Amino acid sequence: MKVVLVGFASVLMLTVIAGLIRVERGPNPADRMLAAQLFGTTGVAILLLLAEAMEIPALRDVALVFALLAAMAAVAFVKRAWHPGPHEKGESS
Amino acid sequence: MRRHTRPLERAVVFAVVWWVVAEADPEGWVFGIPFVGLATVASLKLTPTRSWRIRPAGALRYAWYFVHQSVMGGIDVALRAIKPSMPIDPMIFRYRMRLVPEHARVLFADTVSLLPGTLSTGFEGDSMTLHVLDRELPVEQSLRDVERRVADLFGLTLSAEGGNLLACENITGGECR
Amino acid sequence: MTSSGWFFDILLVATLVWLAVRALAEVKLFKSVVLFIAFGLLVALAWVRLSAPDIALAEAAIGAGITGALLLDAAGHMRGRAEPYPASPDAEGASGGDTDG
Amino acid sequence: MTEWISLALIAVGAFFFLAGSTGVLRFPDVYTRLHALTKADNLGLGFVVLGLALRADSVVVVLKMLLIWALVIVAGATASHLVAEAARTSNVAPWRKRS
Repeated sequence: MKVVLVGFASVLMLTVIAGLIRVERGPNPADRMLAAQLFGTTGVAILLLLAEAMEIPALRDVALVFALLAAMAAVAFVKRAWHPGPHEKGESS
Repeated sequence: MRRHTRPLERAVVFAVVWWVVAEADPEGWVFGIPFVGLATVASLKLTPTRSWRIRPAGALRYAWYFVHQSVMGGIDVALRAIKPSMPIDPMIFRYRMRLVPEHARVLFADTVSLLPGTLSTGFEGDSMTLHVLDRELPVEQSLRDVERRVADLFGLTLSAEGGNLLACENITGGECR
Repeated sequence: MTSSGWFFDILLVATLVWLAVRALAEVKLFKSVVLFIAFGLLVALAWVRLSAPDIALAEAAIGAGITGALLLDAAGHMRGRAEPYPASPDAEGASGGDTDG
Repeated sequence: MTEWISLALIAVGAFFFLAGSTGVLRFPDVYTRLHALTKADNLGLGFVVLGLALRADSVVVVLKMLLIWALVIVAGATASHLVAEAARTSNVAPWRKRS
């Protein structure tokens, strides 16, 4: 049954890779950033599955760090990286 | 409104969190006790007073409502995403909030983002702007419901004004009707 | 356990190599930083698969988290100071919202 | 029996993650993508946590996974609010259906 859990982790890994396509395409910095957020949530799920499958409880601590990380990256992005200047507004559709 | 610090209450909360994080390992307290102390000091420095309290019965009602609504929200958006026709018809709205305290507004905005088809996109004075996935959704009714539940959770009374929803032409607000 | 996770491991390693190349080769600074954060998270997962949860924790917190936040900050400061690169042949064309280094 | 219910719950969770990623790829602008991301992925994680809770050894492990889930929900909702606000204040135009 542990094999099935790793199988589900692989499915989640595939959704993460799909999210990378959004990082590539953008077109807006916010689009890329939300894909990084996607890795946070999906990464937590992958880690919880692996903690059970690999029988390493400490992986749940790593999941805890992943959970905080997405929020930290989003705050750093909004507060630090995204100063909207007058010359860069709007999104090409 | 009564403001209180209650250091002991905070320390107990942090201790419980540590107990959970350490998975009840007794050896964990070697690190746990100093860090519960540090966390308490840090929280007293960062938010010296707090003027809100949570009503247990209201919290239970809120939690039930929240779980129910976020399940509906997840199913709704998942179906819209995978249907080949992708049935979305987005619209910007502005909602005049009846909740006044800031902590209640933050919880309100976070809850709204997990409800079916609504996403909070910021505050403007007493109003919240939101992005709605489908303009046919009963947005006003659900927003009023959430406000009532949040008020119930914190034991607040809703202000008589507001509670109305305006459809906006533009993302930055502008003309809303 | 190590034998049954081969599919997961292959996915992980392939994505890691691809991300490493993309993060280094990308011209747009901001995009490169996001790719770097994603890379850090996947490196943490790789440490997990090597049964090293403590290193995974450090990698996620320091490698992806703090370094990522610092790089985002740096990318924000870089914006507008340096002259933008000559327009690269880019499928996105005039997507005005992006932060070209 | 518990085993199968647990696997079914995790499968439902994986479905929501798939739907969330599909939304992030298919939806036309950053706001609609945020809808997909915050709602579908949080629910997916909820189902995965429920499924794993059924096979956990102790109550405290269940509590810890619920704590992580709660943290992800709060962090995710707040982050999506911040990103949406940043996009809105810099006039990233929302996608409109052509009528």
